[in-house]
Amino acid sequence: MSGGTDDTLSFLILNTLLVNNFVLAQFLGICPFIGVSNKIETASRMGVAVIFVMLVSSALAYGINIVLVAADAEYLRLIAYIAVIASTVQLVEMFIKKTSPALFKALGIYLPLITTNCAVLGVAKLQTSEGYSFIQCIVFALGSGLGFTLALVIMAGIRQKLDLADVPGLAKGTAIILMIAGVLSMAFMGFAGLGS
Amino acid sequence: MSATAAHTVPHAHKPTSSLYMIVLLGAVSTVCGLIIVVADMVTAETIRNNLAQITREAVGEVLPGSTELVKYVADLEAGTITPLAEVTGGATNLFACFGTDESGQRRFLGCVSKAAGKGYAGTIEALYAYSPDAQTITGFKVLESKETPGLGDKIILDNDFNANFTNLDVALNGDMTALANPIVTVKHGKKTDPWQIDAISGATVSSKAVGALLDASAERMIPLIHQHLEELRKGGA
Amino acid sequence: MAQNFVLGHTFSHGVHPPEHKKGTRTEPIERLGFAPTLVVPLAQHIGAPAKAVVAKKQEVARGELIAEAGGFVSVPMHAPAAGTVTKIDLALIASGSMAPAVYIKVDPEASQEALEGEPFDIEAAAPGDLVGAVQQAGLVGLGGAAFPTHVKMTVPEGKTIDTVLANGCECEPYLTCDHRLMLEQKDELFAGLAIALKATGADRAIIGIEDNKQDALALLRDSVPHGLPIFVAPVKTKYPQGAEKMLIKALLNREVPSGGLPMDVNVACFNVSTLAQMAALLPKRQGLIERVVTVTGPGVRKPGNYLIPLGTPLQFILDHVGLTDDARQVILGGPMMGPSVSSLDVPTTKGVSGILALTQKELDDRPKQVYPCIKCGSCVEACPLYLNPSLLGALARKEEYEAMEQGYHLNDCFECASCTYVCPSNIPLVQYFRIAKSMNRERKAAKRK
Amino acid sequence: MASPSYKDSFVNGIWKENPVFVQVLGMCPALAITNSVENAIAMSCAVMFVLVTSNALVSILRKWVPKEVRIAVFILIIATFVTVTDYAVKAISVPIYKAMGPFIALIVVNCIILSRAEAFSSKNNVLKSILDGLGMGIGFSIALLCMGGVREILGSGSFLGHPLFGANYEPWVIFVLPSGGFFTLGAWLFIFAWWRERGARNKKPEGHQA
Amino acid sequence: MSSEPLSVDILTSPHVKRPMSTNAIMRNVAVALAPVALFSIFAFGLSALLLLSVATISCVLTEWAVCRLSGKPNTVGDYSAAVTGLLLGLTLPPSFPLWMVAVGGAISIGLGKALFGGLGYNTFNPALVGRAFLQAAFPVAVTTWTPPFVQGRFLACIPSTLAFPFLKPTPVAEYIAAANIDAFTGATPLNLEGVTRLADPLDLFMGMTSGSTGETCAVLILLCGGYLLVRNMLDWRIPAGVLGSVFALSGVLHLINADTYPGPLFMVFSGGLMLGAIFMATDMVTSPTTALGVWIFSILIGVITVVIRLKGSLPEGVMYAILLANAVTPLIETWTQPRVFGTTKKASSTS
Repeated sequence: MSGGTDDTLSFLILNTLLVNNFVLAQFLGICPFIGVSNKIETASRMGVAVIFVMLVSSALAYGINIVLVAADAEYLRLIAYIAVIASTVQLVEMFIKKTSPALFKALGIYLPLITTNCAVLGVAKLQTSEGYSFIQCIVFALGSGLGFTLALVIMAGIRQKLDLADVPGLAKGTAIILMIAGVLSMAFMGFAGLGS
Repeated sequence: MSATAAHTVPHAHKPTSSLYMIVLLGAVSTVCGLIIVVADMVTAETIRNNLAQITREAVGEVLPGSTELVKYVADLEAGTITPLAEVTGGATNLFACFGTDESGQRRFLGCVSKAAGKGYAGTIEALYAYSPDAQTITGFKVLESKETPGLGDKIILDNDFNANFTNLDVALNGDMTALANPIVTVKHGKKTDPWQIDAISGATVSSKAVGALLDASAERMIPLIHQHLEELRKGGA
Repeated sequence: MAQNFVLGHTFSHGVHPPEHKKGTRTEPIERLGFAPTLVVPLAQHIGAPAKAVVAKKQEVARGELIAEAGGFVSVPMHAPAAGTVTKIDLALIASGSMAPAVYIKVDPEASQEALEGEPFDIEAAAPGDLVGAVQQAGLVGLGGAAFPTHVKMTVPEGKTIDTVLANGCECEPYLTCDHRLMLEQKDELFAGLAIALKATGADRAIIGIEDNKQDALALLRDSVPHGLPIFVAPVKTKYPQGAEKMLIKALLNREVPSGGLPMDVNVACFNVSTLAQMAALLPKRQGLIERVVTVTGPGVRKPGNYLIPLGTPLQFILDHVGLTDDARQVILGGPMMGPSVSSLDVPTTKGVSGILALTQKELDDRPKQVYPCIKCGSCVEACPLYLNPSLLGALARKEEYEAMEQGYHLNDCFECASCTYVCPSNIPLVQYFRIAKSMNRERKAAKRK
Repeated sequence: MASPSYKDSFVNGIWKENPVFVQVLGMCPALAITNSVENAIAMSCAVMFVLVTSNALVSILRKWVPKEVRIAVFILIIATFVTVTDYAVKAISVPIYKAMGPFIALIVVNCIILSRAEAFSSKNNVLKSILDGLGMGIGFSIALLCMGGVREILGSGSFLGHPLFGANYEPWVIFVLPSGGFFTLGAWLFIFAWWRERGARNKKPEGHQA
Repeated sequence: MSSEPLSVDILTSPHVKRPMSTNAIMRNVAVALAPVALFSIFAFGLSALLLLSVATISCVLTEWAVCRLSGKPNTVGDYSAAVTGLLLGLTLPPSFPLWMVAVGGAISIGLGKALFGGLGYNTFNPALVGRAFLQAAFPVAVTTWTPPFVQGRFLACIPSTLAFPFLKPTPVAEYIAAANIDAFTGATPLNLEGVTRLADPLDLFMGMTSGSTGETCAVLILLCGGYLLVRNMLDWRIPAGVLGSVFALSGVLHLINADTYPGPLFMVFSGGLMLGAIFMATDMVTSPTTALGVWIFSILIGVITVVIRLKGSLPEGVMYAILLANAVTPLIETWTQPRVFGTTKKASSTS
C-alpha cells in the first residue's frame, strides 16, 4: 500500500519536475542525459520527444495494467510494458514521419534512443506501484517528462558554455557532466517539501 | 551499435520468411513465458510469507509480546472495521494483537494501526500501537520514508524521539468521538504535556510530519477502536 | 521634412574615453613645409589601387595627376609637390606591410603653387558630372576610413537619398582636426554640402557635431547660408559617435541593415573635411594633395593641427613638432582605432587624421596582465552594434572563427575597440576579431581555389 | 572480427572494458543503488544473473534468430530474466527489494546487457558468452562496490552496516544523497582518466600504444 | 630633435584603456566585504574570526594547490579565491566547526571553480557550491545557530568551533543556555514560528539577531553594496531585481493572507537575502551578460527564494535560488542575446 493514490495533481507535477526530478534525484534517464545534452537545440528536441512518448506509453501502460490485473497475469507486466514502449516509439516515429516530415527530421535520430531510456519505463513502473488513477498517470508522465527535459536543457546550456572554457583535460567528458549534475542535484534539493 | 551489428549477424545474407519469424518469436515467447510462470510459482509462496513475516516483526516491535495478529480493514470514512478475510479490496491497517500471560492464557494486548502522511520528502508510512486500557500510544515505528538521511531519518533511528511514543497521551473526549487533546509536535526541549511530541533538534519538519500523521490517524482510528473494542478483544473469534 | 530628426540624440551603448583634446583644439591650422622626399602610396583608399601614370625621372608639377583610378571603387592620385619621380617602388605603409608607392624628390626651387584645371561650373553640372569630378579630385573619406567619396555619392537605380549627413563628430580622443576645420573653413563646408545635396538629390543636410564642440556648433548654426536646407545638430559626446552607422542612428533613428550601406536607409554620410575639400577642389578641377592632421600626444612638444602634404614621412613631421625624450610609440589616427607604426618612414596618407606620439608613461599605464573573462558584460554594454564581444572572444580563443561569422555577426564588427577599451580583464578582443576576420578571409580564399 | 579467446572473454569486462568506468554504460543503477555496499552487492548480483543467463540464451539461439527480429528477441529474453530476478529478490529479502525500487525492473533497459547480447553473445559460443557475462558482471560489480564503498564509508561511516569510526564520527550525509552519487561517480571517472593517462605516459617510451 | 630612429613599440589599438581591472574589482569586493566581516567578528567574537580566516585560507590554499597540480600560472594573486573564501565564511553559522569550514573551502574552489577551468568559467558561484555541499553533507551543524553579542565572545570560542576533524561537533545547547539573552531560542528569525510577530524588521536591519556569520546586519551589507555601486563595480540591477521581486511577491502574498505569510519587510531583511542579493547574485561570472538576461536572472532568484521560504520545507532559499539561477544563466543568455544592430525585422526603413 502507498499514500500515492491521494497525491494531488499539483503535487505530482511539482514533485516530478523539481523536488524529485527524474534525472537529478531519481537517477532515471542518465544515459540520454549524458549523451544528448551537448547542444541546447538537440536537448530540447529530445525532451519533446521523450515527453510525447512518456505520455502515450503511460496511458497505454495504464490500460494494459488493468487488463493484466484482471487476467491475473501480473508477472507479464514488465514484458508487456517494454513491448508497449518499443511499439509506442515505433508508432510515434511512423506517425511523425507521415504528419510532419520536418519534425521527423528534427527528432528522427533521437526517437529510437527513447526505447532504452529507463525514464520511460520508470514512469510506467512507478505509476503502477504507486497505484495512480488515469489522470494522475497522465500528469505524472507529463511532470516526469518535463522534469527530464528541464534537467537535459539546463545541462545542455551549461555544456554549451563549457565548450568555451578551459576544463582540465582529465575531467573532460563524462566526469565533468556528472560533477555538474551533482551540483544541479544539490541545487534542486532546495525545492524539498514543495507542493506538500 | 545496431548499425554495426547488422553486418555481422550470421543470417544477414538471405532474407528470412515472415512465417519463420513468427514461429521463432512464438517459440521464444513460449519459452520465456514458461520461465516466468515457473519463477512466479516457485517464489509466490516465499514472497507471501516474507511479507507476512515483515508485518509480524514490525507489529511485534511496536507492541512487544504480541504473538497472534488478527487483521482488520478499518474504513475511517464509513466508521467500520472488517476482518481481512471478509473483504476483497483495501489493505490491512488495523491489527488486534494478542499475547499470552504467565499462565499461558491468550490475552488482548492492544491494537496496532497503520498511518501515512507527507514528510519532508515523500510519504512516511508508520505503525503505532494503542493501548485501549491506558488510552495511550505505546509504540511507534516508521515503515517507509524518504526523509533525508542523517537528518530527517532520525525519526526512525533517534532513541530520544522514539521515547515520545512509549506513553503518548491520546485520551478521548467525553463523548468518545475525538481526542481530548490533539497530538502536536513541539520544538525540541519544549515538551510540557503528555500529548506532545518533543521534536528532534534540526529535523523539525520530519518530526512535525510524524506528529501530523499520528494525529490525523488517531483522531479517527481511536474512537473507531473504542466503538468496536469488544469485537477486537475477542479477536474475530 | 525633418520627420524623425531628433536633436541631441545619440546611439545606444558606446564608451566615454577621456578626450585629451585640450592641447590642440585651440591651435589654428598651420601649414607644414615639404619634406625632401614624399612617398605617395598608390593605395591610400579602400578599393582597387590607383595605377601610376608617371615614369621614373619624370618631372611633375604640384597637383599633377600621377596615378589614375584603378576602377570604379578607386581614385586617382596627384603629386603633393613639384619635383622629380625618383622611383616607383614598394614602401612601408601604416599597416606594417609593403605597398607600391611613387617617390617624389621635392624640388625646393620649383613653384609650389598647385596646378589648376579648367574651371568647373558646379551650378550647371548634372549630378553625374559632379560625381565624376569628385572621383577625379581623388577624394576619399578623410575621417579615417578612406572610402572613395564618389562611390557614396552615386545613387544606384531604384535607390534614393533623402538626407546628407556631415560628420563633424570626431569622437576619437586627441583628434581636433575636424573641429578646427569647422571653425576655420565653414564656408567650404557649406559649399561642399551644397554639392553633395545636388549630387545625391537629397532634400536636406544635417551637420552632426558632438556637444563637446559648442563653439563649432554655435558658429555653424549661426552661419548656415540662406536657402540651403542645412541643419546643425548636436549629438552626445560618446565614442564611436563618429561611426557612420552610429551617427545615422543618432540623428535619424535609422539602422543601417547588417551588411548594408547608409544608402540602404536613404542616407549619404560624409566627413566634414571631405566636404570642405570637395568645395575647395572642384571649382578648379584640382586633386587632393594635402590634408589637415592633428599631431599631438604627450610625446609631442608642439602639438597642433597641421596642413600636411600627402606622402610626408612621419619622421619629417615629428622632427618639425619635436618629440619628447620619453616618446615611445607613434599611432596613426586616434588612439581607439589607429594602428601603431613600426617605422617613422611611413608616409601620411589621405586617411590619416592624426599622428599621436605616446610616451613611456602611457605604455606603463597599459595593463599588461590578461585575466580570464569574468563575464562582467561591460563589452556587451559597450558594443554599439549590440554584438556579444565576450562570447565572440571566447569563441576566438577556441579558434571557432567560422561560428563567429555565421552565428554571431563577426563581420558586422567595425573594430571600434569599445569592447577592448572597457574590458577589465584586458583581453585584446578587437585584435582577436581582426585575426578571426582575416582567418575567415583566408579560408574563403582557399576554398575558392 | 576474430573471436576472442576464452580468457579474454572473461577478463576484458573486468578491467579493460569495464562497463561503468570505461564504457560508461549502466549509469542509472551505478548511481541510484550504491548508497550502501549492501545495495550495491544486491544490484551487482541481479545484473550479473541477468547478464549471464541472457547471454547464454542469446548465444544458444544465435543461429536461429534472423536480424530482423534480433532486438525484439533479445529484449524478450532479457525481460524474462529480469522478471525472474525481480521475483527472486523479493523472495530473498523484501527490504532489499524495497531499497532497489524500480531499478530491478529497469535492468531491462540497462545498456550493458543489451549491448553484450548484441555485440558479443550473438556472435560467440555459449561458453564464451557465459564467461563474457561473468566478466562484465564482475566489472560492473567492481564499479558498484567502488561506488557503494565510498558512499557508505563517507556517508554513513560504516561498511556493510558495521560502524567503522565509532559513534562520534560525523557522517558526510551528502554521499548517500543523489548529488553525492553524481560526485562519487564523477570522481571515480576522473581518477580512472588520470590512471589511464599515467599508464599511457609510462608506456610511451617503449613504443606507440593506442 | 635628432632624426635618429625612435624606438617604436608596436601595440595594437586601442591605445587607451578604461582604468578598471579584474584585479581591482576583486580587490574592491574584498574591501567591501571587510566591514561585514568585521561586524560579524564583533557580533560573534573569536569563533567568527577563526571561521572567516579558515574559510579564506582554505580557499586560497586550494587555489594554489590546483594551480600547482595543473601546471597553470598561480592565480591566487587575483583575489578571487580570497573573495570566495570570505563569502563562504560569511554564509556559515558562527558555531560551524572549523574542519568543516576547511572542507567547504576546498570544495568551493575545487568543485565550484577549478573543475570548470578556473576564474571566469565557473557556472556556479563557487562560494555557494561550497555552502550547498556543506548544507547537504552536515545538515545539523549548518543549521545550528548561536546568539550574537554573547559576553566573553572575544576570549572563548563557541564550543563546536574547535570540533576535532571528522568527528561530531560539540553540542552548543549549554552555550546557548548560558548566553540566554532575552530568552533567546537559538533559532534564526526565519526558523522561528509566527515570524511576523517575533522578529522586528528593525532588529534585522541593524543585525541584532542570530544567523549566519555575515548575514545578520542588513544595513551594513547595503552600505557596502553602495560602496561597490559608487565604484561602478556592482550591477545595481541584480540587487534591485532580487530585492524588488521578493518585496513585491511577498507583499502580495502578505496582503492576501497576513497570517500565513510574513510581511515583505521581514522577507527582505531576514536571512541571507541581503548578502546573497548584493554579494553573490552579482558575481559577474555566473550572471548573464545581457541586459534583459540580468533582469530575468534576478527576478528568478527573488521568486525562487520566496517560493522556497514560504512553500518549501527549508527555512532559507537564497542560496538555492542563486545556484538554480546560475544553472539557467547559460540558457537565459542564449535566449536573450541582443538583437544585432541593423538586423531588426521591423522596418529599419525610411521615415
